[in-house]
Formats: sequence, structure tokens, C-alpha cells
Amino acid sequence: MPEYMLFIVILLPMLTGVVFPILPIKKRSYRLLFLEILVVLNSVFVWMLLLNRPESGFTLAHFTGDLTITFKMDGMSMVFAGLVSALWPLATLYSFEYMTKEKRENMFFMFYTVSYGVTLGIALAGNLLTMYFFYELLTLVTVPLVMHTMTREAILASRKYLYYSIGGAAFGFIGMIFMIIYGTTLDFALGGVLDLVKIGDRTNILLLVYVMAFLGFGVKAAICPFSSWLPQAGVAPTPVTALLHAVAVVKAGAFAILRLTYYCYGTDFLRGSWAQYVTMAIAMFTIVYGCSRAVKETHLKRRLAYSTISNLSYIIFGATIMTPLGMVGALSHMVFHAVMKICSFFCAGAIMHQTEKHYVHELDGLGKQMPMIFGIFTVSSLALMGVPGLAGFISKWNLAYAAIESGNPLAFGGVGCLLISALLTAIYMLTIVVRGFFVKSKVTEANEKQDYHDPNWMMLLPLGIFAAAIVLFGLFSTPLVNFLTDVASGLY
Amino acid sequence: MEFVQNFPAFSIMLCLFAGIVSSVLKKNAAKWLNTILIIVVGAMSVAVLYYTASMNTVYVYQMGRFSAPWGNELRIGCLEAGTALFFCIIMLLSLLGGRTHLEEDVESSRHNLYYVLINLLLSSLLALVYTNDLFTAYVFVEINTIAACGLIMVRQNGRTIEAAIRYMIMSLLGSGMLLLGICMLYDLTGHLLMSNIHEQVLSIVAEGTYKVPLLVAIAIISVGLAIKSALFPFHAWLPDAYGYSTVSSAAILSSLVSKGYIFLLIKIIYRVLGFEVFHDSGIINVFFIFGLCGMIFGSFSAIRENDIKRMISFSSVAQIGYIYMGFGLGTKEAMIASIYHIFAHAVCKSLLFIASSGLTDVSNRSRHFVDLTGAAYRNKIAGVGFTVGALSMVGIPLFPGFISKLLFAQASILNHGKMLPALIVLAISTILNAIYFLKTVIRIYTPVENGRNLTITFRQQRLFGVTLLLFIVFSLALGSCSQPIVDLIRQGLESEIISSIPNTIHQLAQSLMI
Amino acid sequence: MIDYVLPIVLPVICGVMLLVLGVPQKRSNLLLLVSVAMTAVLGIDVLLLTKVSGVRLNLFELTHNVAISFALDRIGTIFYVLILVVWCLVMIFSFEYMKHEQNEKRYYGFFFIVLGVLTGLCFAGNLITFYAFFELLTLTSMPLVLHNQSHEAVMAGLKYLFYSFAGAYLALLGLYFLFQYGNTLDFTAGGVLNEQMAAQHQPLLLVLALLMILGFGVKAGMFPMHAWLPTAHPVAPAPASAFLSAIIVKAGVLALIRVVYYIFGVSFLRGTWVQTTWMILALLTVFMGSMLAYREKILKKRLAYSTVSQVSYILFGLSLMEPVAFSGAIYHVIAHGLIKSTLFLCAGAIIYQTGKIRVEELNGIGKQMPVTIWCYTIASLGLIGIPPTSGFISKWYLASGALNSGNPVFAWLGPVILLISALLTAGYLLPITMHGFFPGEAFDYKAMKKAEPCKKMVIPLLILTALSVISGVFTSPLLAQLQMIADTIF
Amino acid sequence: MGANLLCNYGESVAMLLFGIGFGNLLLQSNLIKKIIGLNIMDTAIYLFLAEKGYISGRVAPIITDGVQDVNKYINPIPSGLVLTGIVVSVSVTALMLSLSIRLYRRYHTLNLDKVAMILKKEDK
Amino acid sequence: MSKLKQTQDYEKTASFKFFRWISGEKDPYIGTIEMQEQSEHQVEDDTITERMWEKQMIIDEIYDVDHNRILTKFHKLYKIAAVLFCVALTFFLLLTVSYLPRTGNAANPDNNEVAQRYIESGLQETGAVNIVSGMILTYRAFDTFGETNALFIATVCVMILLMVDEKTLEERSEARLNSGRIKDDIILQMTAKFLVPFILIFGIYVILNGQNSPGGGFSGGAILGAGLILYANAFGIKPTQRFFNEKVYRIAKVSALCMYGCIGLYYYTMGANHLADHIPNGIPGHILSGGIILPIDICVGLEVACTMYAFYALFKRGGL
Repeated sequence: MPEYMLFIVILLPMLTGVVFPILPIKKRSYRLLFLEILVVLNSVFVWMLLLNRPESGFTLAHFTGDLTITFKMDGMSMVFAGLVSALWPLATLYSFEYMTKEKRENMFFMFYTVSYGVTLGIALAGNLLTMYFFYELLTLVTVPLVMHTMTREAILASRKYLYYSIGGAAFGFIGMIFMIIYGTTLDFALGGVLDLVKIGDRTNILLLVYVMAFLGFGVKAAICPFSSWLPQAGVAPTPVTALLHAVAVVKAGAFAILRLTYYCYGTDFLRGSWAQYVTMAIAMFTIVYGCSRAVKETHLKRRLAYSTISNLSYIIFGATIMTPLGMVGALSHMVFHAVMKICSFFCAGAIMHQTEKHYVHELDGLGKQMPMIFGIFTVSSLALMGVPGLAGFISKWNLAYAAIESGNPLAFGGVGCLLISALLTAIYMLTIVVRGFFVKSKVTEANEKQDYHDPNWMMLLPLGIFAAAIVLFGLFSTPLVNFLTDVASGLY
Repeated sequence: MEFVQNFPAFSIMLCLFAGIVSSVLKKNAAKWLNTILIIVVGAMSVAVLYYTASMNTVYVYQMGRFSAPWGNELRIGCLEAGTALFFCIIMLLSLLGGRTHLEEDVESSRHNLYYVLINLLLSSLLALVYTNDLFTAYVFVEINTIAACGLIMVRQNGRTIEAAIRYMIMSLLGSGMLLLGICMLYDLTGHLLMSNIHEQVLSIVAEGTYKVPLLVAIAIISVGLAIKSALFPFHAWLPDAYGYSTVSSAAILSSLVSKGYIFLLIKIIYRVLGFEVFHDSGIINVFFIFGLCGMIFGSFSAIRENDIKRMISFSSVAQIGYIYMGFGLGTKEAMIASIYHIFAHAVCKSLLFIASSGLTDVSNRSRHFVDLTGAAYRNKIAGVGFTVGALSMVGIPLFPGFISKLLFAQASILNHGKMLPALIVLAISTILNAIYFLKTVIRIYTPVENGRNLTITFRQQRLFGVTLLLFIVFSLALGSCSQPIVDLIRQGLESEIISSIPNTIHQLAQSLMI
Repeated sequence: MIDYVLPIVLPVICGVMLLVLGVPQKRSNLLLLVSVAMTAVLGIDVLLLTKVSGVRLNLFELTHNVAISFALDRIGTIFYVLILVVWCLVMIFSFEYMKHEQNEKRYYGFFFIVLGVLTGLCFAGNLITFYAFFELLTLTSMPLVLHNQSHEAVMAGLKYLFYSFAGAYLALLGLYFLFQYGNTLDFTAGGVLNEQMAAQHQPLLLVLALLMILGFGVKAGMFPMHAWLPTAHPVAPAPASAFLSAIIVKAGVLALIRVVYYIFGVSFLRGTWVQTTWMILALLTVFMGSMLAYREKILKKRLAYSTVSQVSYILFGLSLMEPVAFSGAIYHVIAHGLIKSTLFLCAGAIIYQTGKIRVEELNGIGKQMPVTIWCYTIASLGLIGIPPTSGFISKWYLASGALNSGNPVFAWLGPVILLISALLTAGYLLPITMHGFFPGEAFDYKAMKKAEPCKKMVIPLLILTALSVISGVFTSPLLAQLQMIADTIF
Repeated sequence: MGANLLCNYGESVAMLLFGIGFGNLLLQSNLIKKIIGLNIMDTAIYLFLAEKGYISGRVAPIITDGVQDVNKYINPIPSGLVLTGIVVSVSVTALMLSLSIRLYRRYHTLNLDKVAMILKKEDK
Repeated sequence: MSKLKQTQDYEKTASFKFFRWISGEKDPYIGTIEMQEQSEHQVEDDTITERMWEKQMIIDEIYDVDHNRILTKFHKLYKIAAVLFCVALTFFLLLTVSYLPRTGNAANPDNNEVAQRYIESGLQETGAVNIVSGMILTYRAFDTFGETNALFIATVCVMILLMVDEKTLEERSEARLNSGRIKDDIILQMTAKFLVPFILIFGIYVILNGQNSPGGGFSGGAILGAGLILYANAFGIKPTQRFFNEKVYRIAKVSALCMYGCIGLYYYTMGANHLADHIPNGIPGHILSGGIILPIDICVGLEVACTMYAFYALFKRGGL
């Protein structure tokens, strides 16, 4: 494929989104059809790019100095871009049905599609500046989605989201600046681009800056001190919460941290330094923190959001192991958690969409009435717990394997954290399942029995596909893991 | 000597003429005269810019028959020409954008006087940019001050009068110190022309005599100009002055007037004292600290503000803090960053002022956030403009604010001692900017039920809309293709640093004597 | 392939069918269907069991070197046979019993699935497969616990779930590390540890061993995390609780056998502080369980406590790491499996017929349902360890094993505690018999009426009782088998 | 302290005056007094300049009977500067005075603190 | 021990809890997660009210001017800081002075080639006997033009501030006449009648002799202005307006400035481009000498005179 396609796939969704509100088509279904077709088309392009990828990068523009906007497709780009482009069409399909009960859907779909392009931009960024650029842009295009309902809560949440992300980016910015000065180049290269001669005796400063940048990008990845925006952002419509705050945005944060660690600073420089211990400790703490908050939380989506917080820190924990295996673990959990969490979020969304129930204690006995949804939810929650044979087990396995293989005592503790959080995951997920299937509903006994039922195919199809994917990945993950291993060992 | 080289002098004189003539003109005539004047001056500056940039020269233009050190001089390089052009553009746009409000705020019998002020202001700015003579600089600083005061109080309610008085008092303190400093410098060096003073200063420093007086002179001049350009501790006059004057005045004041003083300060630093001398004096540390404090403090008071215009004014305090922090870093890169930030901030701040005026129009003239809710839907173009300005202030890529942030950060890393404070304060102030600007953006994009407020479409305000569009395009251009501008600035500074003007002047002088 | 996979998959399929399909509403048809499925499953299992060969089958890889593999060895076979026997008898019993419970379909469905999972547990050829089925076992047996969806049932179910998962994850921690420090994870007699790795990381590995023992011990109701058992077993329907404490608890035992004897290896653990700790815990549990049972008033709960103590007999035997004690332990697995299911089924029968659950209500019960109480009495004698029941044999072997294990303390402490606990067992089991048959003068015989349960319930009881006696009488073949196993692993 | 403090008594006085004027400008709350302070400040600077221009034993730079010798006349430049300065200060003073007239008409006080309070009240 | 204690406080004891746990009756789960229904998520509203309240508090604190402790404290602080600043400034300035070159010393750096050239060849180059006015009007003509403009812009500002339109102007003058505050002061009028011509003539003389003697445009203009002011004071505005009304004022001012500008522009460009300007220097000492000095002086004189009078008139009655 020619290089410029790298830019086309980013531009196409943006244009689509911008055009969508002023589309001359009146009939809703046609508009949506148009949108879906374009999104699918874009995903097809992305996959074509993945299958025969351009070796060289595509430089779009020059900023001051030698800073350029460059797109390149290396291993990590392939992983993230493939993931995003696989999930987006399904999510769009889902949101068609979901948005029937929301207002101002034109704006929604506009920003929704634009953020597709922006996320691809993050994935395909060839150097730190480009990634930073799209990173900021992602914040901006997702804020309208968060405040879509325009309730006061939504506005407060979006404000918080905005402040946190911008502030985080500001600190990530410092890291970028240091790469400009102390790196041989800004382009990503596995193993880091630091210029050790320039550094001289300023290693500690550089490590400090690494930690700052880690925290900065970690804001989007919801590491512990800065994670409170994520549950609040759950006021957004579910497709947003599912796709952006379980996949695109937060994964972008994790992605950025991976880039920073493996492709800019380089693991050789960081491994064994105090920076590694600090970051790893933060990740470990967040893993446990998120789970325990999720156990306490009773709002369904917020509980899932907390679980997202802890699962993201799995990825970051993998990143902070700072070995190729750790990267494999991180990447695999990135992929698998994306599928699992979007699946569970969509289930939650379907429940809310069908029954207007938001709290866990309202779900008693719904499993009888919407068995499909709850069945799929069960699958995803088992996967999140890491039951063998489902996707979650594989990624946890890789993470733990990497942690133990690295021989880092703190990483051993990290394995413990993984297991604690697995137990807590069991508690907060299975409680929902048990309530759905085994608890007799008080409400339905009390007043007349409303009959809820499974949603229509537009919602069920994506869910089914996700569930199948979870099982499939869980059983036959070897090819994927091989690919990730190649990525981590720099074959791409 | 090409004819082009006369243009700077012509432009200054033209502005003065136009000012004089407009005092007897009718309102519209004065308006058109002013517009044409600004355009012509801009065209001249373009020519000069092209000339200097293409020849990569810095030339000296003697005002009169007598060359330096006996007569006045102008000194024109690509940086000066570029700045002049920039000032023209901003001034034109600000005037166009604020015209409707001008009609309401200023009673019609005084419009021509308003344009007199504007013209003289422009002339003084050009003079400040071009002149090579400290005392001329002082005279035009005074003109600048008076004109600015006039711009503030031309909209005559108690607020503006009070603000004007505060402004006058502070800036008179400043100019008094400036004058005293100039006198001392004259006493030490016996010259009033910058280049000669530079020579003398170098020799003084070499000999080591007059250390204390030189230091104090530098200090007094710097503090005077800092007061006039509202550096952090001396910013008390700023919010009222900007917040309550009419829109175009506010835009011009915030984006041009203070910048003129800062530009003069840069000239003094580079051409009067010499960068090394300035760097060795402890002043830069003071600048650094005050700059940082300004960045933080300005943002904080902006957060506490719930009046949009005052908020924007306070953010000016913060931005000026950036600029002085750049001085304080004391590297050439930092200086480039500061100059770039002068441009960036000028564009964005005037954009913000004008857009906010558009927003207040549709919120029945209330400037409180509560009433601004949803204003962006009632006046779309203004909302977009405000958003662009805000994003640039926060430092989102593609916007000028990002580039200056980038330059600042890069420069600060080269200065090992001040790196960490600078970087951390940069980050924090980014967050603070985000807090108050984006809060406002969200506020104006929050739909409100009761449609009691009127809605203004693009057609009802063509001029305003077009101006805002131009502003947006301009700022985007500044942000996205910043490389040439940075090159220009660097070229200008380089030529200033290494240019050996005195010899050439002496040759000129010799050639004249004979 | 087929002979490993089919026994696992078939019951699961049956169960899922039962759960999903809209099978007949009429109860008789349901029972018909279930019985047909049951016979089919059993037939096929037995058929395949005869021709199963010890070869290892690697099904597929979850990820690198993480294979799902099956291999059936002797110990697995023993457990498998026990499971099949108890399972089918309990099924037959529950045909009648489940009349007065709703939601039978779900009950039967999960019963089938649990069978499949247990089969997988016995067939598992490496630790990962074993772990996978272990978790599945927890998940699939939970519905049995909270079958009647009362609040405390749900509570108990969740408690069961989380205790088991906590244990499972403790084990998983060890699993992660073993994957690193072991040559392989396939079960091989004598352990799979990599020598120099083991030498390097011995302290770490010991800690891990303890953790895994604790973790799997949860299922076996070992002391620190036994609390789920007395909560979960009583609330389940009687046949379910019979199955739970007879079989599913044994899954923990199997797990411990696998870990200790087939992964770490006796040579690595013997004489270490881990072994000591384990012994202490086991004995503690034995004593504590019987004490609790002694002061318990509700019958089923009392039986559950006794399960706690009895299973710890087995654990104690295992923890001695000594051939005789080992065979004693395995023997006690069988014995306790048969006896405890008998007892629970009796309790179920009593509840089903009279609805009485507390011990002091059971005056004269023996007059009402003599057969049941006779079975109960015989089974209790077995549990106490009176010859000629199987309990006697197992305890004998356990005690002798303890005595000729060279251990200075436990060589005598173990038998003493076993003895005390046996006395306590007598103390908490026999009173029912006594008051049942000799209610005393206060009891009025006129109000009393015959309440013997029907055939469907009595026959399983009789079979089970008979089996427990028989296994106590004809011991040699089984002991020979156990001897062989012991030879391989020691 | 350097040696020349007492020889430059003129400058010293000028500086003292400058300080006084500065202080007035800062501290006086009455507007008129502020303006007076401003004038004092300017005057101080003129004094300073005049002192700087003076050379002992020479006459004002107006060429009398055609003698154009450097050693006869004092330095003309400071005088010129003073001239310019005076004009500027005149204009500034006029502006300030008119401003204070307007302020007085509006608020009937010349005390800036009072004015500020009145403004805050208006806001409230 | 449970015999001794009441059951409920026995249930509080650790031993009881431990025993419950041992016997598996303690459920870690009941009531700890969400088995009992929990209230809705309310934190947002709380924070909102909190914030609103705080904002109100802040506003009150700021705007409570009457008894605002912080404000007064700030004032005190400000005063102290200002005093300190002034003292420090003065001290440093004195320090500087003590290091400055001695007064009246011919060897000071400021008596350098510049002054030398002004003195030695000023006469030839400018044709001005008065070196100072020669310097400010030829060597440094640009500054002077600038300061003239400063004067101009000051008048503009004053006009913006104080100018009132014709109608109110009339009313005011009427009112003033009727109030009779201005009565015809005979002494004043006589002296004025006697003095004003001399003053005007003297002013014109000073202006015209700017290049030959002390004085020049500024001083002469000031004298002229003083004469006008005296006249207006003596005879009131009306008679003055007969010969000096707004029209005249505008014309004079603008023409003067424009002429000055033109001369300046011509002069600058010619000089800058090294072209010979055709302005004869004349014979030093004569009236018509000094090249551009004389016309510039005249312009400046007009300008200054107008400004002076304008200030007076505007301050007095807000109009010419």
C-alpha cells in the first residue's frame, strides 16, 4: 500500500464526521447506513494496510525545527490500529440502536466518527510530536461526547475530564521536550532513542522527567491519583463510555506510556532504576484500588469504569516490567481487555437501554427476561476474572509470566496484586450475574410484572461477536501471541 | 540607497500627519483615513520586510542631515519590519472587529478624536520599533502612554476614568524611572544613540568603572518598562483598564501597547546594553521569578474572576509572565520564544477580546458567566472565535500558543539551573489556563432553555464575522507554519547581536563630514 | 482423543441442553429424559473407562507451552469411579426428593455439568488443565448451593464462590511461579521441579507450596478458610449437599495430592516447615471440626462440620508424606465419600418426610423411619471407625502411618487427636440413633405414624450403606492398587 | 558609598526629590497630591540633567562674539533634553488634571480609595 | 464467660467474633457490598453546593468594603511596602549618585565629541547662534517633532474629556453671565488693555529670535498663550472669540503642525538620501537665518500658544 493511505485512513473518518450533520439526506436509516458504510470502508482500508504495510513513513507537515507530523506503521501501530478499526464499526452499529433514546444524535455521530480518525492518528503516529498532537485532539473531540446529555452532572464530568486530560498532557509535554533535546530523534524506535552522550550525568533529572511524563500520560490511563475522572465520565452515552473510556481514550493513555517507555526512553535506560520501581508501584496500587472501589460502587456503569481503572493498570504494570515479555503481556491485555470491557459495557448499555435500570440492586432476576444479554455479560465477566479458556486468562498469564521471568521482586508483588484484583473482580462481576440469574426480583413481585426482553439485532450482533471473540481468543490465542512477541522483539 | 529604505520614516510621519489631520475631519472620513493609513503602512512594512529579509541586511536611516552620534536615527532590520507589519495587521483587525461597539461606546462627536489617538498610537509603536535613539524612544513612550490612556477613557463612564487614572499613575511611575535611567546612561556614556551607548557600555564594563551606576541604570530602566508592561507585581491597573474600555481599545491595549514596551525592552537589552551585560546583571533572575509568579498568580485570579473580560485581562498578566520568564531564562532561544510569544499572544488575546464582546452582545450585555450560558449558540462565529483563542491559550497543537510553549520549554531545558521550575510552572499554568478558559468554553456551549436572549446570525454582523474569520485564519497560520517566523526572529536577533553598526556609522559620518 | 473428551463433553452437553431447551413441563417426562441421559452418560463413561489407556493427550495450546492435556492414571481412576457411583445414586435419590423444590430443570442441568467438570478434573494431565476444571467446578457447583433462591442460600452460594476463588487464586500464584521454575507442568510422580532452580529459590518455592496447599485446601475445608463449608452445605438441597460434601470437597483433596505428590514431589517437601505447618493445620481442623459438630444443633450443619473434620483426616494423612498414611488417606477418601453421602441422604429423607431439621426434634424418629435410621446408624459407626466398616480400615492405616513416620511429635500427637476426634464423632452422631430408637417415656406412641420414604429414596441409601460396609470388608484389591500408587510416588 | 556623594550634592538633592515625588505618587490617596508628586519627580529629573550638563566656569551655549571653543560653553545636550522633558510633563500634567476633573464630577471625591469602594459597591 | 456478660455486649467481644468466624457463621459478605440497597450517587450535588457557597463567600469577602479586614490589611501592607520601596529606591539612587562622575568636571564622559561638534561646528551647520535650539531643531529634530505631537495628543485627550457640545456650552456661559460672578473688573481690564499687546509682541519676538537668543518656539508660544489667557480673563470669552474661536484654533493648530511635519519630512528625506536641501542657512545672527529653525519655531510657537489657550478654555468652560 502507498504511504499516503496512512493519512487517508485518518482523514476519512474526520471528514465523514464533519460532513455528517450537514448531510442532505433526510431519512435517518439512510444517514446511518451512509455512516456505517464509510466506517466499515475505513476499517477495511486499515486492515489492508495491516496486511501489506508500507515500510516507510509518511510525513505530512513540518513544525518548527525538525519537528514533523509523521505517520508510520510499526508493530504497536498495527496492534492498536487493528484493534480500534475492528471495534469501531461494531460499536457504531450498536450506537445506532442505542441513540434512538438520546437527543442530538447528529452531533453525537459527528464527534464519534471524528474520534475514530483521531484514535487512528494516535495509533499510526510516527513520532512523539504527532502522537502528542492527536492525543490532545482526542481530548477535545471526546469532551462533547461526554457532555452530550448536557445535564449538569455531565457538564461537571466533562469539565473534570478536560482538566485532567489537559493537565496530564501538559506533563507529558515535558517528557516530549526532553526527548527533543536529549534524544537523537523524535521518531519511535524500539529500545529508545536517548542520546547517552548528551545526558552525561543528568540521569536522575531524566528519570524524574520520565516519571512526570508517565504520570501525565497516565492521567488518560487513569492511574491512581488521577483516575477519578473516569467513573464520572460514565454519564456519557454508553457507546462513548464503552468505546472511548474503555478502549480508545484510556488505551491511548496506556499506548502513550508504552511508546514512551519502550520506544523513546528505552528499557535499557530505565530498567532497574528508581523510576521503574516508582511507576510499577503506582500501577500495582492502582490495580488494587480500582477493584476495591468497584466492589463498593453500586452504579453499574461506574462499577465497570472502576474495573477499567484497575485493568488499565494491568497494562501499565506490564509496561513497567520493561522486558519484551512485559510488552507482550501489556499488548495482549490491551487487546483482550478492550474486547472484554467493551462487551460488558455494551451489555450494561443494553440493560439500561431496555429497562432504564442503572443500579446493581435493580437487576434482580433480569437474567430470566433477557437471557442473551446476561449470558454474554456472564462470559465477559468470567473473562475479566481470568477463568481459563477465556481471553482474560491468557493476558494475565502473559503478564504474570513476564513479571516472574523478569526476576524483579517488586514484580512478584505485582503478580500478587493481579490475583487480589482477580478475586475482587470475581466479587463485583459475579454479584451482578448472580443477581441477574438467581435472585428473585422484589420489584416484579411487588407491583405488576414488566416484561423486558433482549434488544434487537443491532445490539445483539456486536455483543455476540465480542463474546465469540472472547472465547476464541481464550482458546486459540497462540497466533496472536506469536504476533505480539514478534512486535515486542522488534520484527515489525 | 533604495527608495524602499525611506518607508519606515515615511510610515511614522504618515501616521503623525494622519493623526493631525483627523483632528479636524468628520467621523467617517477619519475612519476611512485611518483604515487606509493602516493598510498603506502595512504595505510599506511588507516592502521593507521583503527588502531586509531578502538582502538579509540591517540598515540605518538617519533622520536629517546629521548621522549618528549627532542626529536621530532609525535602524531597520527584518525583525523590526516584521513586527511593524504584525502590529498593523492586529490593529486593523481589532478596529474592524470593535467597530460596532465603538459606535455605541463613544459619542459621535469624539470619533475623529478616537482615530487621532489610534493614529498617533500606531506612529508611536512604529517609532518604538524602529528608533535607534533612546531619547526618541522615551518621547514616543510618552505619546504611547497618553494615547493608551485616551483609548481607555474614551468610553466615558466612571469605571474607565478610574481605570485610566490608575493606568496613568502606574505608567508615569514607569516612565519617570525610564527617563531617569536614560539620563544616567547618558551621563555614563555621553550618548543617546543606542549603538554608541552600546560601544561605551562595553568599554565601561571592560574597564570596570561605574559598575554600580550602570547596574542601577539597567535596573531602573527594566523596572520602568516592566511597570509599563504590567509585569506581575505591577499589574494592578491592568484588569480594569482592559476590562472596561471599549472592545477595540482593549484588544489594542492588550495586544499592542504593552508589547511595544516589551519590544523596546528587548531592543535595550540587545542593542544598548548588549546581551552579555544584561545577562551578567542579576536582573534576569528578578525577571524570571516575577515572570513565574505572574504566570501562576494571573491564572489564579483569572480563575476566581466571574466576569469574562476581566478574566481575559488577568490571563494577559499570566501571558506577560511567560514573556518575562523567557527573558529571565537568559538564552537566545528563550528570547526567540518570548518574541514569538509576543506575536502569538497578541493575536489570540485580541481575538479573545473581540469574540467575547460578540458573546456579551447576545447575553444582553451582561459579562457574567451565568448569563453567558449558551451564548455560543446564539452567536456562532463568536463562539468559534472564542474557542480558537482559548485553545491557543491552553496550548493545543496547531495553535500559536502551542508553538510558543514548545519554544519556551526547549529553551528552558538548555538552562540547567532554571529548567525544572520553568518546566513545572509551564505545566501548572497550562492546567490553570485549561481550567478557566475551557470552563468558559464549556459554559458558552451549554444550551440554555429560555430563549429570552436575542440571536445574532452571521448576516447581521458581516464585518464582525469576517474579522473573526480573519483572526482565526491568522492565528492558525501563525500556529501551523511557524517555522519562517521563528527563522525571521532568529535572523533579526542574530543580525542585531553580531552587527557591527558603529563602524558603518562612522564611515557614514566621515563621508558626510567631507 | 474420543475416550478422553467424550466423557467430559457429553454430560456438559446434556446439562446445557437441559438448561437451554424448553424441555417438557410435565415432571414425569423430565425425569424420563434425565434418566435416559443419565444412563447414556454412565454407559458411555463405563464403556470408555474400561478401554482407557494411560497415554497422555495434548488437546491444544491456550498459549505458549500452556497446553490442555489429559492423562488418566490410577489415582484419577479411583476418584473417577467413586464420583460416578455417588453421582448416580444421588441422582436417583433426588428424583424423589426434588419434588418439593422448584426449578428442577436447572438442578439436573447443573448436576450433569458438574459431573462433566469432575470428570475433567480426574482426567486432567497437567496442572493448568486441572486448574481450569477446578475453577469451572466452583462456578458450576455454585447453582447447586443456592438452588432454593432464599436470601441466605444466595449468600451462602456467594460465600462459597469467593472462598473457593480466593483459594484458586492462591493456587494460581503458585502455578505462575511453577511454570517458571518447573521443567513441565505435567503431572509426573515425584515432582517436576527443576533441580538447580529449586536449589536457588528454595525459600520462595516453599512459601509457594504452602500457599498452594492453603489455596486448594479451601475446597477441602482446611482450617484457615473452612468457614464456607458449614454455611454452604446445609442450605443446599439434601442430595446436592450430599454430593458436595462427599465429592466436591474431595476435589480439593485430589488437588492437594496432585500438587504435593505430582508437582512438588515428596522429596522436596518432606521434613520442611511447610509439612509441619500443614500437619498442624490438618490436626487443628480435625479437632475443631468435631468440636463444632458436637455443639451444633441443626442436623445438616452438624454433618457439615463433621465433613470439615473428616476431610482433614485425609489431609493429615497426606501431610505425613508416608506410604501407609497415604494409602490410608485415599482409603478414607472413599470411605468418607460413601458414608457422608449416606448420612446427608438420610438427613434429606428425614427432612423430606417429617420436615424436622433440629436434632432435638428427632425423638423417636427411628420408630417412624427405621430403615433410614438403620442406614444412618451403620454409616455413623463407619464414620466413627468401628470395624468392620471402611472407616476403621482407613483410620487404622492413618494412625499406623503416623506412628511409623519418623516425626518425633506428630508420630504420637496425630493418633491421639484422631482418637479424641473419633470419640467426639461418636458423641455427635450416635445420640440421634439413641433418641431415635429409644425416645423414652415422654414420647407418645399414638401420635407417631410410619413415615418410611419411598423406594426411590431408600434404595440409594441401602446401596450406599452396603458399599461402605463392603469396602470395609473386602479391602485387599483396593489396598493393592493404593500400594502401587504409593510405590510410584515415593 | 562612593566618593562623589557630596561633590554631586546637586544630584543628591535631585535624587531625594525624585524619591519624594515617587513616594507621593505611590502613597497619596488624593489625586491632586499625586499629580504634585508627579511634577516633583519630573522636576527632580530636570535638576539632575541640569547638574549633569553644567561644567564649572563655562557659560550657556549661546555663541557670543563668534567664539566657538569647546572650553567656553557648557554641554548643550542636557539643556535640550530638559526642554523636551518639560513639554512632555506639561502635557501629561494637563491630562491628569482633566482626568481628575472628570473623576470629581462623577464621584464628588478625589480620594482614590473612596472611589474604589464606591465602584465595588456599584458592582455589588 | 458468656454467663457473666449480657449477650449483646458479649456479641461485641472479639472472642465471639472469632468464634463465629471459626464456626463459619460469620459472613464477610452480607451488608458489605450492595445486598442492601444503597442511596443514589449524590456527590455531584454536594460538591456543587459546596462550590457555590465558597464562591459566594469569596464574593462577599471581596465586596464587603465597609468592614473588610483583608482589604484594610492589604492597604496597610501596601503602604508599608510602598514606603520601603521608595526608601530603598532613594537609597540606591543616592548610592548611584555617589558613584557618578563629579559634577562640573570637563572630563566627564558626557562632554564628548558630540557636544564638541555641536559647539564647534553648530553655527556653520545650522546657522543658529543659540546652540541649544539649533540642536533640538536640526540635529535632533525628530525628538522635537515627537514632543510637539505629545503636546497635541494631550490636547486631544483633554478635549475628549472636557469638551462639551455647543448647546450646553451656551447655557453655561449664559448661566455664568447671569450669575454675575464675572463682573467687569476695571483694573484688570485696563492693565490687560495695556499689557496684552506688549506681551504678544514680546512673544512674537521670542519666537522669531529663537535661533539667535535664548527662547524659541516653546517659550515664545507659552508667552503668546499667556497673553491670550490674560485677555480672555479680563474681557471674558465672547470678545476673545471674535478673533480666536474654535475655527481659528483648528486652522492654526493643524496648519502649524502640518507645516512642521512637511518641513520635517522634507528635511529628513533629503538628509537621509544625502541630497542637498535648498534651505539657506543665512547669515548667523540675522532674523532670517538658521535654515529650517525659523519656520519650525513659528509653527511650534503657534502650536504651543494654541495648546496653552486650549487648556485654559477647556478647563474653564469646556469649550473654546
